[in-house]
Amino acid sequence: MIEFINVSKVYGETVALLDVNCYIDASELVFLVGPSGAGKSTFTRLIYREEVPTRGAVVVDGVNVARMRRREVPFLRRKIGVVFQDFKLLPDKTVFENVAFAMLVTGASRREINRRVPEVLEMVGLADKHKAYPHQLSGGEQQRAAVARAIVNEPRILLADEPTGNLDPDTAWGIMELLLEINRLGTTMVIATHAQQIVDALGRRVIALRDGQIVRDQLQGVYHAR
Amino acid sequence: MIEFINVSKVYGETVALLDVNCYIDASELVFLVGPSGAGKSTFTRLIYREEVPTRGAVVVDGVNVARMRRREVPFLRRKIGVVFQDFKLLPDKTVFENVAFAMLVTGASRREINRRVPEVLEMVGLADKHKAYPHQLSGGEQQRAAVARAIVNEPRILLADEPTGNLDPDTAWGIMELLLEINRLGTTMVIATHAQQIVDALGRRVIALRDGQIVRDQLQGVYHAR
Amino acid sequence: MRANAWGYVFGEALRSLWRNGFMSLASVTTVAICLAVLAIILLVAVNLQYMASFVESQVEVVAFVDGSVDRAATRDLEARIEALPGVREAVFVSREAALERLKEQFGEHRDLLAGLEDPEANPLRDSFEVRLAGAQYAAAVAGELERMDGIEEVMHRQDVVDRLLAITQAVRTGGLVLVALLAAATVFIISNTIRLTVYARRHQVGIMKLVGATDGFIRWPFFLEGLMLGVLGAAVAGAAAWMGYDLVVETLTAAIPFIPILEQQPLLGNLMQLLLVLGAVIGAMGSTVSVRRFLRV
Amino acid sequence: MRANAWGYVFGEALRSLWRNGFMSLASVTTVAICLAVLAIILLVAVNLQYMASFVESQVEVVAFVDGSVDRAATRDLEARIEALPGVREAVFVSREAALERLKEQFGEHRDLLAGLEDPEANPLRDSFEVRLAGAQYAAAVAGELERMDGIEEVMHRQDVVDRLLAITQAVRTGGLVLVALLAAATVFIISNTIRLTVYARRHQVGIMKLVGATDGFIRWPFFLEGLMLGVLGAAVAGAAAWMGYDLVVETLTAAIPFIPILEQQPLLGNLMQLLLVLGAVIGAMGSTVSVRRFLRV
Ligand SMILES: Nc1ncnc2c1ncn2[C@@H]1O[C@H](COP(=O)(O)OP(=O)(O)OP(=O)(O)O)[C@@H](O)[C@H]1O
Ligand SMILES: Nc1ncnc2c1ncn2[C@@H]1O[C@H](COP(=O)(O)OP(=O)(O)OP(=O)(O)O)[C@@H](O)[C@H]1O
Ligand SMILES: [Mg+2]
Ligand SMILES: [Mg+2]
Repeated sequence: MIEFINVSKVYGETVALLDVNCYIDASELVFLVGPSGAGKSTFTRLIYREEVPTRGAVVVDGVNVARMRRREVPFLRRKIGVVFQDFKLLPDKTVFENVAFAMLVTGASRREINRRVPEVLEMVGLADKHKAYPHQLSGGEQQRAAVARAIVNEPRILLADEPTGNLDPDTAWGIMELLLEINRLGTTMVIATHAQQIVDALGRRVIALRDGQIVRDQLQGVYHAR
Repeated sequence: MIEFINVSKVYGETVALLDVNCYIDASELVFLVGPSGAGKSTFTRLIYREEVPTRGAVVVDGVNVARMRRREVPFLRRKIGVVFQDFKLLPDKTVFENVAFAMLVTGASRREINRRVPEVLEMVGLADKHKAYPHQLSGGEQQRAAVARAIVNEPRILLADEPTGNLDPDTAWGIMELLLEINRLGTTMVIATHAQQIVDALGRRVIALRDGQIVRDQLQGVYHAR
Repeated sequence: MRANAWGYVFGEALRSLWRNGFMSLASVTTVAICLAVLAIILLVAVNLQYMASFVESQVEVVAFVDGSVDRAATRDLEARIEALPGVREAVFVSREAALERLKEQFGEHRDLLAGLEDPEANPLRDSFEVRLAGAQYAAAVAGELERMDGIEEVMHRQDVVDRLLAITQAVRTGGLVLVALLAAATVFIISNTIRLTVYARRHQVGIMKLVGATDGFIRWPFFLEGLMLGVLGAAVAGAAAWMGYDLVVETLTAAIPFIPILEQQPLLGNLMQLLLVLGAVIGAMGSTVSVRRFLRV
Repeated sequence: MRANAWGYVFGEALRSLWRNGFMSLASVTTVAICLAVLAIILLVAVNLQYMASFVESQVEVVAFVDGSVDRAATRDLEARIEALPGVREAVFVSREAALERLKEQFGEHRDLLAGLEDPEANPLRDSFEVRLAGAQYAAAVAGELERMDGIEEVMHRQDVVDRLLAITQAVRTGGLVLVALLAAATVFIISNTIRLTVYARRHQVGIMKLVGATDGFIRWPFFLEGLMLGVLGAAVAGAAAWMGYDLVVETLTAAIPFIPILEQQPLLGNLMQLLLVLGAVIGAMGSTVSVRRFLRV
């Protein structure tokens, strides 16, 4: 489903990723761990093509996204739900509109939107905040709105960059269980996270980055190498 | 040092804080915990007067900040270092300039700034990123820049809103130890956090909020009530 | 696009106008002011052209008729003169009428001319006052007249005509240059302002792209928003210019009854159309072009 | 403020101009264009006033001298006329000179006037052509002249003067109104644009306040930035207007040598000063006032 082939990404003088190779199968769930600045966000950004690799190929669903034509990028992105580390909510749209927007771009009808959006907001526990604007939300509420937007289209791939960083442990587990449920239904998932407890408790595949290189790729992994 | 007297804060229909009373002594360190949307950020915002309470008094250093005149607010804020939950770095200033700005407003000299800022960036592990703009930093790096700005003036009070949410456990502990060190030197500290492991390991005072009310105030507290 | 998409485009444009109230207001007022200034200068320029033409139309060439031509033949002469290209009309002034005029000019010294009443004694000649379609024809018409049988002499001061033409030409050109400059300034300022309002939302455009919006999906609401801003501003400017012109025409014709000034209609109707088209085009183009810069995400 | 603070203010303003390159460019060009248009209209208006005055200065009143006044006494009369308020000069035209002029007017019919050379036969009178300080004095001067001893008759067509005055007055007022409108538009558009650039940075202003900056600390760099934007734009506009005026004056005086047009200096020097002051004031005020809205954090 997702393959990195000799991928390097250099920003000016900073080497964010260095010669990364890995393959993530359809329906897999991968935790991406590593210290601050290791290159986790860069890894996800290459998949939905916010960035293009300096060298190498990123193949998503059989296509090298680095070589993709500009016009095709939106269609790639519609297959991928993304929870951005900094949320990236649209500031002058309400929570409902933010989530609905991800459906609108796919050409969904009003009726579908009005059915699906409240459902998803209910799942992340934001049903009563649908009319609020992002600046009227707490940090954790914004994060959950970002999660809702990422899952609303039932994407084939879900990239979550630190999706529980602003959540208390109980809420974090709630969101995690939601994501696990979606993964069970077949969505490929890459979750960059620092939530040691969650990673350790679930024992799923873990890819550990350090200074832009993969230092560990374990099938039933934990947060810290033993 | 900080006293909340019958404080309520209402946003439209949302009651963010309800009749909160508490006293935090000089040099104390308090963890503010509670689920997403409990009112932790609102609690801190009232102290540095980003918001004024709907009812009640917030007394900081002997002054009711709710009644403070507009001209005096900057001087209150210079006594208080704040790590904002969303960082609030200035987008068109470099890391160095962002940290330096907090010193500039106090009227510090160029020489003091050039001595102190690299020192603080070193403490948070950002020495090599001082020329980077915020959008060129990883999430954790932005968070550490925010911490650096909050501590650069050696403030009498430090409010940290989720200061380790975007940090891996090791880096998070590094930052936490830095804050503990600063607290040992006499700075009063309020840390809103979801880092259960840190709160549990340190056994310091914990104030737990839920739906805007204090549900627990424990001197040697842990994250979850037992 | 399907019906739903059009609904989205309209809804989105309107919501954006409303939620970015400050910026919308700033751009509408800028559009309105720019177009109003353009409209005023345009009205002034158009009227200057009109006045120039009016003044030029006052130029005439006087042709003295040969003494041998009898009165009956002058009818024929008149027809031939009026057939010349550039001639609007030819007015016959008999030698008797000419004498009357001279007397009037002499005023109380008219007794000097006593005794000339006798047709035989009248030393003046029949003449035609030839009115032109435009002052630029003066030289050509004068030449033609001189070659004409039955015309003895042509009175025509090319230096005076040239002077006049130089002035009216300067007025025409000046007006045109001014309007052109102002039109360019208007286009520039309006699109500059709209560019600033789009620039303020560049991050939002980036986010939209990141969640899978196509360029078109983002661009259409901006297009429509720019169009609405432009049309709104143009309507305000047009209304202001309309009322202003009414007022000025009233005041001016009261103060200077003889002033050649263009009627309100169809001038103002055309102006209104022009402004609306201009506002719509600059607004829509401005915002669409500006947003393109931020679509490369 | 201390030295360090001034250093900060300057550094900050310059950095901000540079780092917000797009917005700085947009506002400088807007300022430049607005002020250039204002400058052009101002130059046109000033020249129209000048032309109006020139035309008005051509109005004269003719006073015929009583036949009983001898030539020696006319000197005294001339002095008395020139002492009248509103009179610029009085030019004596003897009856002989008047006859010469009449003959010239008659052209080839001058033989009609033969025999009038004899001083006794000359029916014309000595006269003064009285030039005025302004056309508005015509009626008053004519009245004074009529009451004057030694003046037999005054020739003065108040209707013509009134017509002329109505036109020149309209030109003056029109120019003034246009300049006033344009000045208002300029102020509005420039401050609107600057407001937009400040608006785009409102969150940054909020952050600055949250880390303890006083209003003044934030406002001064904005003040200076606005000032620099305004002055830069004004300099560009001034230079453009300067070169444009040179060109126009050259072209016009070549095409219409007799045209009354103002010399480049001191006009352009004054204009440049005016533009710089305007740009500085609007720029500095605009950004300072705009930023105030976002300081309430
Ligand atoms: N646009 C950019 N320009 C320059 N350097 C960048 C840019 N984006 C990221 N970097 C650098 O690349 C490195 C990797 O960044 P990345 O965001 O991938 O880290 P991360 O693993 O997500 O860290 P965190 O856990 O702190 O979010 C960091 O050192 C960062 O400073
Ligand atoms: N400006 C605002 N307008 C309206 N409601 C607001 C505003 N700010 C906060 N709220 C609401 O007030 C409540 C408390 O918010 P607060 O940010 O204090 O929560 P928190 O405890 O910091 O949560 P988190 O852990 O998610 O950051 C939330 O329900 C939030 O939606
Ligand atoms: Mg990251
Ligand atoms: Mg919070």
